[in-house]
Amino acid sequence: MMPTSTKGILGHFCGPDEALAAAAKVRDAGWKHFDFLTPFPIHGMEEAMGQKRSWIPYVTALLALGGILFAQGLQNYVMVFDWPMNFGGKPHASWPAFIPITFEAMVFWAALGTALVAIIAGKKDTVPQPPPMVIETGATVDRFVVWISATDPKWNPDEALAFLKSIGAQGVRLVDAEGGAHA
Amino acid sequence: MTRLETSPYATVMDDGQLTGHPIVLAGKGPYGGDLEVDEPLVTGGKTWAEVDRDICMHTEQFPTKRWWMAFAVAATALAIGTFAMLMLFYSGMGILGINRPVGWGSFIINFVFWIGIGHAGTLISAVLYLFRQQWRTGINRAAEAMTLFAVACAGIFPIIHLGRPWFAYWLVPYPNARGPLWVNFNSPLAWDIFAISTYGLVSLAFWYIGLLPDLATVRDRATHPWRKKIYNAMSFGWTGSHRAWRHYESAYMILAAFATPLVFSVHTIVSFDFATSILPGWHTTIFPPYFVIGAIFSGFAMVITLMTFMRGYFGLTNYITTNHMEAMAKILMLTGLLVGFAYSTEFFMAWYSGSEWEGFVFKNRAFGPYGWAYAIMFTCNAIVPQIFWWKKMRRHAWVLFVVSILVNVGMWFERYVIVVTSLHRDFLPSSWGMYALTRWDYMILLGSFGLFFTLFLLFVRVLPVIAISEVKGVMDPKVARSAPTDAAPAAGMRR
Amino acid sequence: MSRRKTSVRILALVVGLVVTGSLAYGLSNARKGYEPRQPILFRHTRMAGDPVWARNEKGEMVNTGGFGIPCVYCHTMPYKGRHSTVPSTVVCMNCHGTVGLSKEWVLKMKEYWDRGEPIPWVKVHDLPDFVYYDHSAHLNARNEKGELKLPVKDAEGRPMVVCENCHGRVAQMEIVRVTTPFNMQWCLDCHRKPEMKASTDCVTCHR
Amino acid sequence: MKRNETSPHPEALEVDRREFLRVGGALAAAGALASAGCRQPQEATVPFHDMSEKLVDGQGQPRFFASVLDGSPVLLRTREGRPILVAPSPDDASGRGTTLRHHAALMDLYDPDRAPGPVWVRRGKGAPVASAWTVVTSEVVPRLAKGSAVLLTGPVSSPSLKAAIAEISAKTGLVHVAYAPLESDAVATAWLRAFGDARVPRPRLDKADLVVGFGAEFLDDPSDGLERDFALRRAPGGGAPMSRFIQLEGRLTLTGANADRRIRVRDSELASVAAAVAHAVVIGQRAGPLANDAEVAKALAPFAPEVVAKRAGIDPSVLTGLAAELAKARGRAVVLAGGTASASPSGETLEMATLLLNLSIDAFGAGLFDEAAAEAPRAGGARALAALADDLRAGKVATLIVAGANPVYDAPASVRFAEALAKVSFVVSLNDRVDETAALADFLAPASHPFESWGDEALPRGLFAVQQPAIQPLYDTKGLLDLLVAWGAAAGVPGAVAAAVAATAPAPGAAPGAPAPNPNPGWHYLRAHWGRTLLGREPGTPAFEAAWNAVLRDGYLQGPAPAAAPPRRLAVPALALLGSLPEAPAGLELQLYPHFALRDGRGANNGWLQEFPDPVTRISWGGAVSIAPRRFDEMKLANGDLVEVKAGEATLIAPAYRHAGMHHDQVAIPLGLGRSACGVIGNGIGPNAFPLRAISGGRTVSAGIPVTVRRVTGREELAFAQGSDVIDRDRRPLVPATTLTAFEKDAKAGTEQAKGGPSAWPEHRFPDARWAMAIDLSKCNGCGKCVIGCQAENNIPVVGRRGVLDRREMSWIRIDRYYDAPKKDGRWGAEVWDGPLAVVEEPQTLFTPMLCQHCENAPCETVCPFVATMHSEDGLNQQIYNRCVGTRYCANNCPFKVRRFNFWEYSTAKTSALFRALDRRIGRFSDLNTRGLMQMKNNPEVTVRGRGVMEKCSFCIQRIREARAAATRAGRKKDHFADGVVVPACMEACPTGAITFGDIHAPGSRVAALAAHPRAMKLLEATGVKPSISYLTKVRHDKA
Repeated sequence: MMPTSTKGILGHFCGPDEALAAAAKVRDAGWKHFDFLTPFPIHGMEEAMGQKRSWIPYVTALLALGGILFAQGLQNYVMVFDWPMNFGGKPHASWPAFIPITFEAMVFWAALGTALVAIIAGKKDTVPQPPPMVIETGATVDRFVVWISATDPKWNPDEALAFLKSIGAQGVRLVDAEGGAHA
Repeated sequence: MTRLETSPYATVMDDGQLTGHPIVLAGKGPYGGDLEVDEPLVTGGKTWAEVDRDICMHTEQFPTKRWWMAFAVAATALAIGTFAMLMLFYSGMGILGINRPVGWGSFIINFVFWIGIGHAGTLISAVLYLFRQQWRTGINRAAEAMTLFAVACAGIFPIIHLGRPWFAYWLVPYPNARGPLWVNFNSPLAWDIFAISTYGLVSLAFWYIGLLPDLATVRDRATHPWRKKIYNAMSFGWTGSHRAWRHYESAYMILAAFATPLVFSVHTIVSFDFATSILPGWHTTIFPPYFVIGAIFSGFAMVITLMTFMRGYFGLTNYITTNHMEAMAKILMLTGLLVGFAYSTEFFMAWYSGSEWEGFVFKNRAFGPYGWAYAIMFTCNAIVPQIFWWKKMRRHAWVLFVVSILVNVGMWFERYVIVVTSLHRDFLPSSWGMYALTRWDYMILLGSFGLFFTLFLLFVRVLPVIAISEVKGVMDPKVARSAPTDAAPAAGMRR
Repeated sequence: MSRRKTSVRILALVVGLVVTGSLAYGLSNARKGYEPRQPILFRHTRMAGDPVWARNEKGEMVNTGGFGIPCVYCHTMPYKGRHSTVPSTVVCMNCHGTVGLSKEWVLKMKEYWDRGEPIPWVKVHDLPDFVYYDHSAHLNARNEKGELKLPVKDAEGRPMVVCENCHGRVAQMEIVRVTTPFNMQWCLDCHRKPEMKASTDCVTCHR
Repeated sequence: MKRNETSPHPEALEVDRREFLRVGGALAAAGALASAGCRQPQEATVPFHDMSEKLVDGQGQPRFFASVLDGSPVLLRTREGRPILVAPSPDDASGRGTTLRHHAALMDLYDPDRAPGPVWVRRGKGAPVASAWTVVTSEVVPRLAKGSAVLLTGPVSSPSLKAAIAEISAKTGLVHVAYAPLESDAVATAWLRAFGDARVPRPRLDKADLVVGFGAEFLDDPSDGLERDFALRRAPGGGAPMSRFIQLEGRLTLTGANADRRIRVRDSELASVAAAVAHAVVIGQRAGPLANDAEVAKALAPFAPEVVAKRAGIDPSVLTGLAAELAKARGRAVVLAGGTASASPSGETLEMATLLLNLSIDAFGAGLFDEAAAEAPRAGGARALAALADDLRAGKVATLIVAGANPVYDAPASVRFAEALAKVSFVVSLNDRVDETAALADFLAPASHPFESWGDEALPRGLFAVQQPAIQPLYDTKGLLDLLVAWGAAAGVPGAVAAAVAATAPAPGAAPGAPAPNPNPGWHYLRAHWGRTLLGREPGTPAFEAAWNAVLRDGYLQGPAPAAAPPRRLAVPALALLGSLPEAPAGLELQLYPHFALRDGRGANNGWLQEFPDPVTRISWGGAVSIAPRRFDEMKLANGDLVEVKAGEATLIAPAYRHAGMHHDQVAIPLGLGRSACGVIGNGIGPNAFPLRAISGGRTVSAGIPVTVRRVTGREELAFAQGSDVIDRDRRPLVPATTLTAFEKDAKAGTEQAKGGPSAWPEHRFPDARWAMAIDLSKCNGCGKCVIGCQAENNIPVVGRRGVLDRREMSWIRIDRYYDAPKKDGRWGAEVWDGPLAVVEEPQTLFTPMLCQHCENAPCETVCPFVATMHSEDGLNQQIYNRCVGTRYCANNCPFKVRRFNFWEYSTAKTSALFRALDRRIGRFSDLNTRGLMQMKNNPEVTVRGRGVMEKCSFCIQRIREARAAATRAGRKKDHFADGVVVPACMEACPTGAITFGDIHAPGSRVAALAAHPRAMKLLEATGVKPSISYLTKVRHDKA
C-alpha cells in the first residue's frame, strides 16, 4: 500500500498538442479530480478536460448593472432631491450631464469586480487536492503537467501510474505532502 | 488565445532577416499552389525556456551602469519637480505663468498630454487583443505599464493646479456635515475625477491580471526564499492550473471588452473640459474624436520611444522585432493623418459657422502671436509622420525614434495651442493678454517626466517587461519545446 | 478559517468603522460639548437662573439660586444687530460696585476693572469667520401669522427663552457649554424646515 | 500554510487580546486626532472695558461722520471707531465734487509710512532720530517768537486756519507763503484784468446746449463737481435736450475723450485758435454784444481764421463752422478753458479769448455762469515761491515752517529750492512723513490726517463745512490747527489763539472729577472762530452747542451769501492780453499734465491710486512719455521703449507710449510720479517730470514747453491694465454706441447684435426679488470712482506693478476704454488690434464699466465642480470663498473675464527670507497690503479672501443682506425694496448717476424701466448667458 500522505500523481508533456490529446484521454478514462498545469492557456482545453464555460460573464453583467444604478441614484439624489441648486440656469435634473459618470461607474464596477472575482475564482476553483507548492513542476516554463489528485473517486496509485505512462506522460511520479516523489 | 500556425520553414529567423512581407512558399499551398505564411513574431529560434531567461534575467541580475545613469537622471528631474511643487504649495499659484485671461496653463497642458500618452497601453492590450493582433504580445506589457505611469503623472496635475490643493478631496461626493454639500455633477471636472480614477484603476487591474502568470514564472525561477515568497504572494500563488486559466481567459476578454470603450470615453470626457465651455476655440463638437485620436497618436509615439530604448538596452530585438516597430509606425502614420484632418476640419468649421468669435480665434491661432506654437504643432503632428509612407523609414530604428520624439513634442504643443490661444484672446478685447511659462512651470513639467521615467525604470527592474506567457503562446511549439526527458523537472532555468 | 483570523478580521472591521466614524465626526466641525474655561468663573446659574429661597445657617431666607436676570440685560444687541454683544466690565460694576464684594470671583473681576483691563472672555459659541450670522434677523423673524418663527417652547412644551434654541439652557449651566452641533448641517436642518421658510442660499451666511 | 482543524488553539484568545490592545491604541489615537485636530482654535472675545452708553446701540453698526477733505464734503463710514469708507456727501449743496483722492483717502490715513511721531531729521546729515513734541516745541517756539520766520503751506482754504495764521503773523511777523504746484494763475489774471474781480463763477453745464472746451479738463479734475452738471445733459430723453460738447486740445484727455467732437490743436496754438473763433463769431458772424465793439475788433484783427488755421494746421472751415455753431447757440452755449493748456505761456491769452467768446455768446447774460457759486481760483504762488527761494538764499529767513508743501519735490528746477533750503538756519516740516523736503529739515513735526483732526473749510455758495475727525490720531501726531495755535500761543500771540490754549486747561476751581476740557487747542480755536464769524454765539452757550451739533450732523452751514460779483463788463485794457501772444514753439512741444489719480503726487504712497489705471492710457503704477501715434511709428518705437525728453537744460528718460489722439507736434508726461521719499509703496514709481517745468511771468509753465525727444536704449515695461485698445463694433458689438442722428431715427440704434438660439431648458423662476443693474454709457465718463469705491468697500487687495504686469489685477469693477474702429478696419481680425492710425489718430473713445454681469445662465456656475458658485433665489451669481478651491475654470468660462483669482496670499505677510529670495514678488504683496495698520481699513462685513480663491463682484451682497435684516427687524417685507434702499458701493461713488441698481420685481423700480428701455443692451446675447446688467447706449451728439 502507498503511504497515506500521498497527495496525487504527476506527469508532464513537452508540447501543447500532446497535452490536449492527453487531456481528452484522461477525461475519457473517467478521472474526475485531475488538472493540467501549463505555461500558457491552450485553446480547446476546456472541452478536452470536460469543463463548462466560465461563469464570470454573468457576475460582470450584474456588477455593470449595479454601477449604472449607483451612478444614476447618486447623481439624481444629490442634484434633484437632497439640495437642488440653480447652476447656470440648468434644471436640477439635467440628465445629459449625468451620462458620463454613469458610464464610468458601470465600467468601474464591472471591470474591477471582474478582475477581483477572476483572481478569487482562480484560487478556489481547483481540484480538491492541488499539487503542493513545494513541487517544482516546471509548468510555468515549458512543461505541460498533468496532475491527478489522490482524492479522485477511482484513485488507485498503481493504476494511475500505469495510466499516465500509457498516455505518454514523462516523469510520472507519486507525490506526498512534503513534495517527495516516489517512482 | 489562438495559436499562430506558422510554417516550419519560416520559424527560425533573425531580426535582421525579417522583411515585413509574408514568406511565400512555392507549391506548398493547398492544391500545390503557393503558400503565404507570416514571418515569425519571435525570432532567433528561441525555446520557451530561453524566453524565460531572456526576459526574467533583467529582474534578477544587478542593475547595469547604464540603468543607474538613466535612473540618476530621472530621479534628479523628479527631485527638481518636487522642489518646485513644495514652493508652489508654500507660496501659491502666483509663481506660475497663469494670469487673468489665461487661467489654465502648463498644468492643464501637461495633464492632457500625459493622459494622452496613457492611452496607447490599454489600446494596444485591449483593442488589438479584441482584433486578434498577435504582434501586440511583444509590446503590451511595457505599453500598459507606460499607461499606468502616464496616468499617475497626469493625475498629479489636476490636484496641484488647484488654488487650495489641500481641499481637493471635496471633489469626492462623500456624505458630510455641510448640509450635506456634495459636488456639482454638471461640471466636466467632476466627470474627470470619475473618468481618470476609473481609467487608472481599470488599467491597473488589466495590467495586473496579465501579469499574474509571469509573476509565477519569476517566482519559480527565484532562488532566494524571500524573493520566492514575495513573487508568490504577488501572483496569488499561480500554478498554471487550467481550471484557473479558464476563468483567467474569460476575465481578460471581458476586461478588454470594457477597457476598449473606456479608452475612448476617458479622453472624450477630458475633451469635455473644453468642449462644454462657451469659449470660442474650446466650444467645439469635434473635440472628443479629435482628442482621442490625438491621444492614441501621442501614446504610440511614446511606446515607440520606449521600445527603442528597451530593444537597445535589454537586447530584446528577438521579441520586439522590426516588424513590431513597423506595425506601430503604420498606426502612427494613420493617426497622424487623422489628427491633421481634425486640424483642417476645425478651420473649415470656423469659417463655415460664420461666427465672428470662432473665426477670429482660429485666425489668431494660426497667424496670431502664438502662430509659432501652431506651426510646431502642425509640422510635428500632421506632416512629419507622413515620412512613414516609405517602408524603409518605417523599419529604420533611428528615424522611428526621432519621429516619435517629434510627435511627442508636437502633441504637447497641440495642447498648448488649444489651452492658451483660445484663452488669451476671447470675447472682450480689453481682457486680452499673453501667457508664458515661468521657471517653476518648467521645473514641474520636468519633474513629471522625471516621475514617469523613474517609475518605468523601476518597473523594468522588478517585473517582466514582456508578457512571457502570451509570447510563449504565439511561438511555434516545434521550435520552442524542450527535449523530452523523464527526469523530474528542475524549476526554471537556474543560472 | 481559524477562530483567531475571524476574530481579528471582525475587530479590524469594527476598528475601521469607529476610526472613520470619529474622523467623520471630527471633520464635521461639530462643536457640541465644547466647554472652555473662562478667566472668571462666571456662573450664569447665579445671574440668570431661577431664584431658590432657603434658610441659611443663621436662619435667614436667602436666595441660593439665581437672580433671573434676562439675557439682554448684559447681551444687549441680539434684537438690534448682527452680534449679541458681550457686556463690558462696566455692566458688571453696575451691581458689583456695591454687592458681592466678598466673593472671590467678583474680586477677580474687580481687579480687571481697577486695572482698567477688559476681561479676555473665551468665545464659547464660535462660528468660523466666513459665517455671517445675524442675531436680529433670527430673533425678529416672524411667519405670516405674525408669530416668532423660533420656538418659545422646548420639545416637552416647557416655555423657554428664544436664545435657548441654539445656546441651550444657559441659565442652568455652571460653565457654559455648547449643547448643539453648531455646524453647517445643524444650521441647514433648521433652515430647511418648511415652516421656517428660511433661505438656503449660500449668501445667506457666506459673503 | 499548515493548518489543523482539530487543535483547539489555546493561544488564539491571547493573540486576540494583543491585537485588541494594539488596535485599541490606534483607535484612541485616531479618535484624538479626529476630535482635537479638526476643531477650530479657541478664540477670545474681548469686550470694552468701560463703554460709553452712547456706543451701546452702535456695536457692530456703522457710524457716519460728515466731514470735509481737500475742500470737498465727504461722508465717512466707520466701524468700531475706524473709518472704512469715504463716500461723497449725499446732501451736498456746495456743488463741489470728489476726486479719486477723496475715495482713496483711507489708504493715506492708514499709511504705514507716515511718521509715527516727531523726528529729528538732522538736515539729512545722518540718520533721522525719533524726537518728542516737547523738544520740537522748545526748538520752534523761541524762533517763531524771534520773528523772520516763514510759513510755507499748500493752498489754505480753511477760514479758521487762515485766521490763526493771520493772528500769528500780526504778532510775530510770520510770513505766510502758499504754493500749489498744479495751479496756474492764468485764469485769475485774465478774469481780474477783464472784470476787476478774480472770482470765477461756476459754469452751468446743466443749462448749456453747447459746450466748447479749449483744453478744458473739468472731467480730469472733477473737484469742482462740474461732471455732475455735465452728465445731466449727456443722455437723450432726459427732459432737456442732449448737450453737445466740442473739445479742442492737444493730448487726448478724459474730458476730450467724452467730447462729441474733438479737434486736435496743440496747447501753444489753442490761444490763437480760441481768438480766431472769437474773430469768426464777432467779426465773421457779427453776433453778440461785442459785434460792434471797435476795440474788440482791433484786438481780434490779427486772428483771422484763415491765418490761424494755417498755422495750427487745421481747416479754416473747422473754425468758422465752430463759430457758426456758437453764434447759433447764443445764450445756450458756454466756452471753457482752464486745463493744463492754460498753464502754457499763452495761457492768459487763451483765458482772455475764452472770456471774449463767452461774452460774445451772452453766456453771462443768459445765466450760464452761476455767480452765487463764484470762487477765486486757488493761487499758484509760483512767483511767491521763487521769491521765497531767493530770500532763503539771501539768508533773509531764519526759520522756515513747511506745512503741506513739498517744494524740493515739485518746484521747478530753476527755483533750485533744495539748495536754497540749505541756507536757512532752522527748518521744521509739518508734513505727515519725512518727504523730500522734510528730509532736509531739522525737525519733522508730523501733522495729523484730516480724518484725525479738527478743521473747517469755506465752500462755494457761501457754505462752510467742519472737518470733524472720525478717529483719534493713529500715531503721535497733532492737527495742523492745534499745532499752529499752540505754538502761536507759546510764542506770545494774544487774543483768540491764547484763549484757545487757555481753554485746554481745566477751569480754575472746577469740581474734582468734572470732565476735563478738550485738550486740542485747535478745537477751541475753531469753535471760537465759528462762534465769532458764523454762529454769532459764544461756545458753551446752549444755543451755540445746538447750532454746532447741527453743523456736525449736516456737515455744513449756510453762511452769509458772498458779495455779489460786479456785472461782467469787459475792461478794455484787458484786450492787451491778446496782443502779448508768445510765439508757439517751432518743433515738438511738451505738456506736463497732472497724473489722473495722484494729481500733484501727494498721494503717491497710496496703493489704490497708484494701481488705478489712467482712464485714457490705461497705464497703472507709473507713467510714460505720450507720443502721437504717427510720430511714434516713425520713431519705430514700441510701448515701453525708453526715450529721452530734453526741455531746456532739464532732461528726463522715461518709457514711451503711443497716445491715441495726441497732436502730432506734442508730447506729454504726467506729473506727480517719481517720488523718492514718500514711502515703500510709491518710491521710484514712474518718472518725476516736475523739474521739467519752468517759471515765466510768475507762473509755472507746464505746457507749450519746447522739447526734443530721442530714443535711447533700454525698455521699461508699462503696466497696462487692459489688453487691447481698439474694438470693431461691427464684429464685436460689446459697447452699445450710436449718434444722435441715428438715435432719433431708431431709438434702438447701436444695440444691434446677433441673437442667440433657443434654450434647451425651461427658465428658472425668481418669485421674489431679482437684483439687476443698469449702466448708462451716455452718463458714464470713465472717471473710475466706482473702482476705488468698490475696492474700499470689498477689501480688495492691491497687486502692485508686478501684479498688473502679470495681468493679475483684483479690482472687481474695471472701466474698459475702447477706440471705436470704423468699418473699413474691420476686415481682417488681427489688424484692428494693432491700433491702425486711421483709428487712433482721431479716436472715438468708448468707456464701459465692466463688472460681474450676474448672468441668468451663468457659464461660470455650470463648470465649478466644488459648488462654490451658483445662483441665489434673488438672481445673484453667488461666489462662496470658503468653498472655492480654485480650479479657475469659472474664470476661463466667463466671457467678460470679470472673475478675479487670488494668485497670492495678499492678506498675510510672508516673511520667510528664503522664499522671498526664491520669488521676490512674494514679499512685495505684504508691503502693499498688510504692513502696519493697513488692514484697519477692512470692511468687517466682507470676508478677506485667502490665497487660491476666486472672487468677483457680489453686487455688494453685504448691503443687500443688511437691508433684508433691517426689514426683518422692522417687521417689513424682505423683498421688493424701493429704489435706493440697497445702494452698492460703485453706485454710491458714481458722481453722474450712470449706475442704477435695484430689484426689477419691485413695483416702480427704476432699473426695471431702464432694462426695458430701447437704449438698453445686454451683452453677448448670442452666447445665451443672459446678463442681469443692461448697458444703455452711448449717444454721441453729432448734430451741429
